[in-house]
Amino acid sequence: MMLLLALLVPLAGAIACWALGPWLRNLAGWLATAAVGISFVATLLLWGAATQPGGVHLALFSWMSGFDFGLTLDPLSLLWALIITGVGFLIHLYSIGYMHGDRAFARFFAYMNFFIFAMMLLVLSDNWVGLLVGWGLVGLASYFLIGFWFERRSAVAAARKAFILNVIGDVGIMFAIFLIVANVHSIRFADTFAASATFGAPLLYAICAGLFIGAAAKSAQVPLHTWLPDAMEGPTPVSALIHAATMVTAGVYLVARCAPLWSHSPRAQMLVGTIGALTAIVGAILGTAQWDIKRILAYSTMSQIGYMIMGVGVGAYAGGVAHFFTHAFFKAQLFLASGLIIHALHNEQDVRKMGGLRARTPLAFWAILVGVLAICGIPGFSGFFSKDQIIQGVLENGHPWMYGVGLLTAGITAYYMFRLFFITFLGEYRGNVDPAQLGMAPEAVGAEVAHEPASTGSGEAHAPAWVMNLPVALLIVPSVLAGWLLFSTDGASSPWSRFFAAQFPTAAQASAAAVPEWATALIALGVVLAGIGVAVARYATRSAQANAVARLRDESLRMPKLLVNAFYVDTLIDGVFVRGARLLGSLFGRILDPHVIDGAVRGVAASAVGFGVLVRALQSGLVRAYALVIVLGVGCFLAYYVFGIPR
Amino acid sequence: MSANVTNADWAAVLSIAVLGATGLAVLVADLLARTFVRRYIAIAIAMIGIIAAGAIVFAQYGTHYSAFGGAFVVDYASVLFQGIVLLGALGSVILYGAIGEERRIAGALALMLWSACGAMLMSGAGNLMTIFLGLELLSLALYALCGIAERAGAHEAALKYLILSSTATGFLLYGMGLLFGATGSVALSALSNPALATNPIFWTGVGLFFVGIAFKLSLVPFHTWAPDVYEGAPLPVTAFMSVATKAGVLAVLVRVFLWSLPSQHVSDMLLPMWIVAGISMIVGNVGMLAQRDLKRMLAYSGIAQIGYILAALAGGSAEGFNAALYYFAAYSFMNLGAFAVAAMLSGDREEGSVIANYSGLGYRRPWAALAMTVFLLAMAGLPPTAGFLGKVFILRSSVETGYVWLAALLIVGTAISLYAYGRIVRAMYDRSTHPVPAAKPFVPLAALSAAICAIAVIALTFYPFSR
Amino acid sequence: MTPGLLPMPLVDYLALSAVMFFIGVTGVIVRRNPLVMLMSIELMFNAANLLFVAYARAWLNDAGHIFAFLVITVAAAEAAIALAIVVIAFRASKNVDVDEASALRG
Amino acid sequence: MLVLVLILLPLIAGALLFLLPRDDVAMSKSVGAVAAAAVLVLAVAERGESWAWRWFSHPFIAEIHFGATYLSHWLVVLLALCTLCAVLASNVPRTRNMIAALLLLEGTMAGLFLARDLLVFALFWDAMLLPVFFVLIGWAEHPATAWRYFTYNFAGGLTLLLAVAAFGALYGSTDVIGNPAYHAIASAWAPWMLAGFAFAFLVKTPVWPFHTWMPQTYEETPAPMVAVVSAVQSKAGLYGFIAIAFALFPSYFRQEAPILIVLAVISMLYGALVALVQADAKRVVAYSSLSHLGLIVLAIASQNPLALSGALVYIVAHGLFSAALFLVLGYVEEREETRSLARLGGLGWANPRLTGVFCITALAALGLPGLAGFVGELIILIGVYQAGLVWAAILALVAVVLASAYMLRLLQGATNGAEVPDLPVRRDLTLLEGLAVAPLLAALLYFGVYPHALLVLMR
Repeated sequence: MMLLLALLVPLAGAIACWALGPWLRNLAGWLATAAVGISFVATLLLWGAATQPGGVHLALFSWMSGFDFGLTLDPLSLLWALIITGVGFLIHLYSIGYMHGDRAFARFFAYMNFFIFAMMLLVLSDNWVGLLVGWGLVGLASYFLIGFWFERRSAVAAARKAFILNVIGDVGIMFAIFLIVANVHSIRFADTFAASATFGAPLLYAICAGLFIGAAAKSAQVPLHTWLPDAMEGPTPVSALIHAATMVTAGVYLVARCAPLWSHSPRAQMLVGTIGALTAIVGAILGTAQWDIKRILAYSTMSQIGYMIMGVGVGAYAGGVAHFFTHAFFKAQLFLASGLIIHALHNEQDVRKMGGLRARTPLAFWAILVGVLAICGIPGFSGFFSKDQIIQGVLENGHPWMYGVGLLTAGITAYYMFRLFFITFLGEYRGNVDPAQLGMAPEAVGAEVAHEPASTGSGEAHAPAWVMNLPVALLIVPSVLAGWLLFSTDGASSPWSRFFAAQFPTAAQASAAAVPEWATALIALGVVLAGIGVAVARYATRSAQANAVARLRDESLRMPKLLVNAFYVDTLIDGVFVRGARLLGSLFGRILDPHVIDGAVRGVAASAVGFGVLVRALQSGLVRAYALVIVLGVGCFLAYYVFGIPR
Repeated sequence: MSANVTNADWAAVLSIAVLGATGLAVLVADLLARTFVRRYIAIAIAMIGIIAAGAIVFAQYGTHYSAFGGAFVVDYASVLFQGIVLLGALGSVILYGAIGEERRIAGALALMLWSACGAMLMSGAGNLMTIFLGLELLSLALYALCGIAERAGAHEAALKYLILSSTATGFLLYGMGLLFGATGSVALSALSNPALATNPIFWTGVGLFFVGIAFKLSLVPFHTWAPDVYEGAPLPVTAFMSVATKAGVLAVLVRVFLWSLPSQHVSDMLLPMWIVAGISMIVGNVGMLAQRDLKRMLAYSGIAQIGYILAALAGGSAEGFNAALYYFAAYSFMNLGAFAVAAMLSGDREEGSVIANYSGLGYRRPWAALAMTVFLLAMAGLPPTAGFLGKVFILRSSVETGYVWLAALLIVGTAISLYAYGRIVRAMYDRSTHPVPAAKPFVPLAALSAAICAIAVIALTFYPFSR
Repeated sequence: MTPGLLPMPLVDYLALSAVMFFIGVTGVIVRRNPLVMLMSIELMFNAANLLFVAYARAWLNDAGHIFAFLVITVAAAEAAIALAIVVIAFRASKNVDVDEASALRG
Repeated sequence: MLVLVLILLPLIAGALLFLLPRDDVAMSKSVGAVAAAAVLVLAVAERGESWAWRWFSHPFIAEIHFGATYLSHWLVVLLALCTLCAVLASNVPRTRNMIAALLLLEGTMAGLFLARDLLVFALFWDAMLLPVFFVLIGWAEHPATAWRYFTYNFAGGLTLLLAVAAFGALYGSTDVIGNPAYHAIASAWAPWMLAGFAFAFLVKTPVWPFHTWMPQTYEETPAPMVAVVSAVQSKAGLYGFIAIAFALFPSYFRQEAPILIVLAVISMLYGALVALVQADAKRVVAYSSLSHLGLIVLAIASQNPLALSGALVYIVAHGLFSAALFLVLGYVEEREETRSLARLGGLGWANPRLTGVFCITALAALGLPGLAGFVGELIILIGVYQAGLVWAAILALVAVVLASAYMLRLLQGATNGAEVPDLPVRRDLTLLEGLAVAPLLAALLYFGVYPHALLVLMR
């Protein structure tokens, strides 16, 4: 019951906000927030039951034999549910301030609540179809919220892109479901995992591949990542909740959930680990080339999820999940804090036009500082523990090159995060500098103007209300401390690993690594410090700050095209698939249909009439001609009757 | 043949006598009648006579005997064919209520009745002489019917019909001569002598005889007269030709070729007929495609339909004969109905036979259009009309008796014909406003006939042959 | 059959009638004057008559004779109607030519 | 007897409607609605009793025989529901005639679905073309469209008729639809008969390459009528495939199934691709249904029980959402006086309620999880995959992706973007209009969560 409550209350909130929006006005925000809060409490109350072996299970209904639906709550889904509702609660609260005065205030919260419902459905389902439904609905919610300011062309396009790429993911999962149902005749996880031992390697690999297409699309893994940066068209709280903390980590959840499948298929592990590593490094590299504060964070999200995927992919489940856990806090916090800045600067998102904001937005300053330290993995902050666990776990599961990639990425991450930090807060304010001097492309300027959302915050929210500050402040705590859950003097028995002992038995039997954990930590720290050093040298030195404008200008002008265009992945997809499809479509619609198919039909009719005319022509109207025809006919008859007699 | 003639003999031809007498009565009544009612008096008398004859005919249903020493036969076939002849006569006579010049009605009616006598004579003919007599009676009256009409083109039609028909009769007569020579008797019963199966004179005779029959049935290649004559002749006459004539001739065809020939080699002997039938289906239907005159189109349609009927007879099976009879009955109703609708729309210049005048009819005269649609559907062989059922009968019998190629040709022909009939239906339900001459608002008799035919065409599908 | 009853062999009668018949047919095809065409048709009829009569003798069967008389009678009637039609058909056009009568076609 | 009422009631009501005053919209609408509602109640209440009367017994036995099978029961319910909604939503010039035509269509199609005799089936097959035809004559921009619609479908009707005739002549009776006593006909002609039936069904459904009549027809038919046509009339072909082609010629159907599968897959992709580039909103939906129906044909051709039960779900789902979609497009067209995606836009702010409805409908059409369309797709494709048609299943998934592309293009094109200044902003969805689509959307949601009732085939 509690479980249903946790699931359905947000849905009820969503429906209420959607239907009664015009009457609720600002109450909608509080209503929605309360709904999420209730859901959070309900989940929390289930903690005890969920951590029992077997967890909580609730059978709902059945379509037909093999299609039984139910909900389940075990440590894994419990963790996700708590993050979704908990962080979701804070972000709802924040949004009340951020979206204050928006023309579609109620609709926004309807969507947000709907998202919470969908995400809960995703993580609570005990079967593939339920998961897929949740999978699709979160995609829908993200579509709505990315395209929330739908009078903006760019937002509409971004929303569509996100949705379609996610549908590709859904389709991948559908394919996996075909395989599973065909072989297991049941859609429940339990039955599938029970039967998975009997699967042949190819089947298992195919299933994992299908599932991973879904995971990759949802979690913005290369090459399906292009929607995530564009998704920043949505309001900042959306980016924080959906595109940083929760939805995009659904892929991680899926892989972790399917640990029994992956751990039996080394090829699948290889695939996922590789993609994850690739995403991590690519995201990090692209992160160095961005100017829009939200896009920087977006790419960092992408790269961090790459870490997680890599971890869970190769079998370091505890580590990957842990990184999701910590990342949810500090990334949400980073987004919310940047939201404070954007808000304070009237929706200015380009870091080149910021600078010296420490005094103007102290809370944002501290929040972002903590977040940056956390994401870089400075010892003591949460990121440090989780990231180390992944890197170490990758090595323990025997993938040294991923280990290297992980370390490298850590360094780059450190560089661009501190770049963000320095450019934003050091030096003096550049908001009133001519964009051209900062090397901003004119159309970019145009974009900024068009960027003015419908009427967000309606100007007056310079000093954010407590509803906006409180969540940011609250989030600082876990982003510092969350990591300590993973800390333990002796490897296995950290509270974290005890929490997941039942979930991931495989995590225990990891081979002894070539490099001891403390060494890994030291190496990582070294790399990170190097990255920070570069950042300091480029942006934080006296001279750098002195002529920041010039520096930024030639940096942005000298930015490699390859990076600016994000390795041309978008261009490729657009050129090949989108244009190709439209070309085929117009070929069929404009030529094949009207001219070939209908042409044939018309031809038949015309020929019929032609014969008719021919017969008319033969009917000359001359008696003697007729007589002649008759006589000829008689001739033929006689020929037959006279010569055709049987003898 | 025995010379002494009994009452039974007279009873056999009583219906014909009644019909002939009615013809005279019409003429006499016409002399006495007042001007403005003479048309209706004449029609009334004619119809009464026809109905009386019909009653007499159907009183003979089920009886089977031959009169005048085999010159005339009364049996199942003769009764049914005579019935159809009378039906045709009735359906054509009634059309004079709408068409034709007052003062010529009586003469025309008398001629038509006598022509019908000829057809009835043929239906029961038991020897070559009776056949010839009936055929000539039928034809001469028809020449005159075409000739006396004042309609433009009627005279040309009369002339063409006269010359070509007489030529064909010449062939037929010569064929009769050869048959007589081969058998030494004019009786049809004599034809079945097995010794004749390989007799060249006999074979030639059969061939020439069939030429005459094929001409009257307007089968390709002896069809050339039909379109012109149908177009030229007055509407009622065309209707009569398309039903009554064919009924009589068909009766002869059945008697001579299916029931009298020696069983040996008979399929070889009849093969040309079936080939001709197959060609007629195609040519007739193709010929319809580009026509502008309804009667002309119906002429081609008739060519094809007779082809269908022969296809049914091809097997020579009893079921095939039933199929042919059923389809022919249906055919009579749909043709008479179509001509009736044409009469409904016709003024003095027979506007009803110009296809262009049918465009938009569905919105001007919905009922007439509906009736016409039913008849066209029936001709095209679509349900729920008897045309469909008849075609199914034919298909079945010809497939069962192994004439699959005829069935195939029938289907192809039907497919072609759909286009032609569809054209008229389409025209009737097109919204294009076409300049239409002021047709008579209401022609009670023609409308009545059309309604009856429409109902009959559908009613015929219920419980056919459920005996 | 008993040829003795015929002054000359049956085949000759057949040949003669065949010739007459084909002359008639040719006449119908080649001549354009309706009257001549009708005469040709009469020729065809009479060819048939000859056939009937000859065979009647050959078979000693009177039916042939009767048939011949019947044909003659009918032919007479036909000729009457035919002439009437030819007259009305060409009352309009002075020259008498069937090829003129081709308004109905197609 | 009840089945007879199901057929006659709408026919009579439709005929009587012509007696009402020509321009009393409210009256004709309420009368029509009452009649349609009554039919709906009867259709739901109907419990598979049948009614038969001997038509003729030579050359074969034909019974005028009506009765609902499991499939036809659902189709009639769908038909009644869609007709009711269409009647409520119809807001066109000469409303009375439109409603009459709708009722006549309902009657003829009820007859089609309830017919147990092939000949009766064939008759209703042609009869159901007439109301649509006359509506096209009366309302379409070009009368040619009417003839195009009629000619193409009637051609199918003719081959159907020929096949029926042949069947009757060879089997001896046409009273065979859903007849347990039927023993599979074995004859050299059977493949030809099957071809005759199949051609008719392929044209009506339609399936590539017999679809060219459809886009124009759907584009020019007024919203209420096209809603019923696309929702239910297109199912006549599918019903035929299941109840006739598959049921009467099992072995030959199995032989020819591969052809059908190929055509179905082509239709799915072809329709989706063409829908991607259409400029006219209604044409987008038209081509989309070519794609969706292809999926159902694929399911039928795969002959997998799971796929077949999924097909039933999807038949109902497609009926619901295509009807809703066309009704909504009708509303949009009324307000904006255009259908071109180039000119439409900005409804989101102008008519929020309408936008919401439009949104749900479009999402149902693109197979959003949680709505009926998704259930159908999923079960069908699982079945298709189980039947061993892996490649077909994968191509179908491509079509699913394309579906989301063109549906979003349609939805966003109409609703998103800034309010178009030169389009008149009209009142939002009225209560009646809302009521007209609400049942459809509710059903979509219900069956999307709990399609239990439709999946009985499997149990």
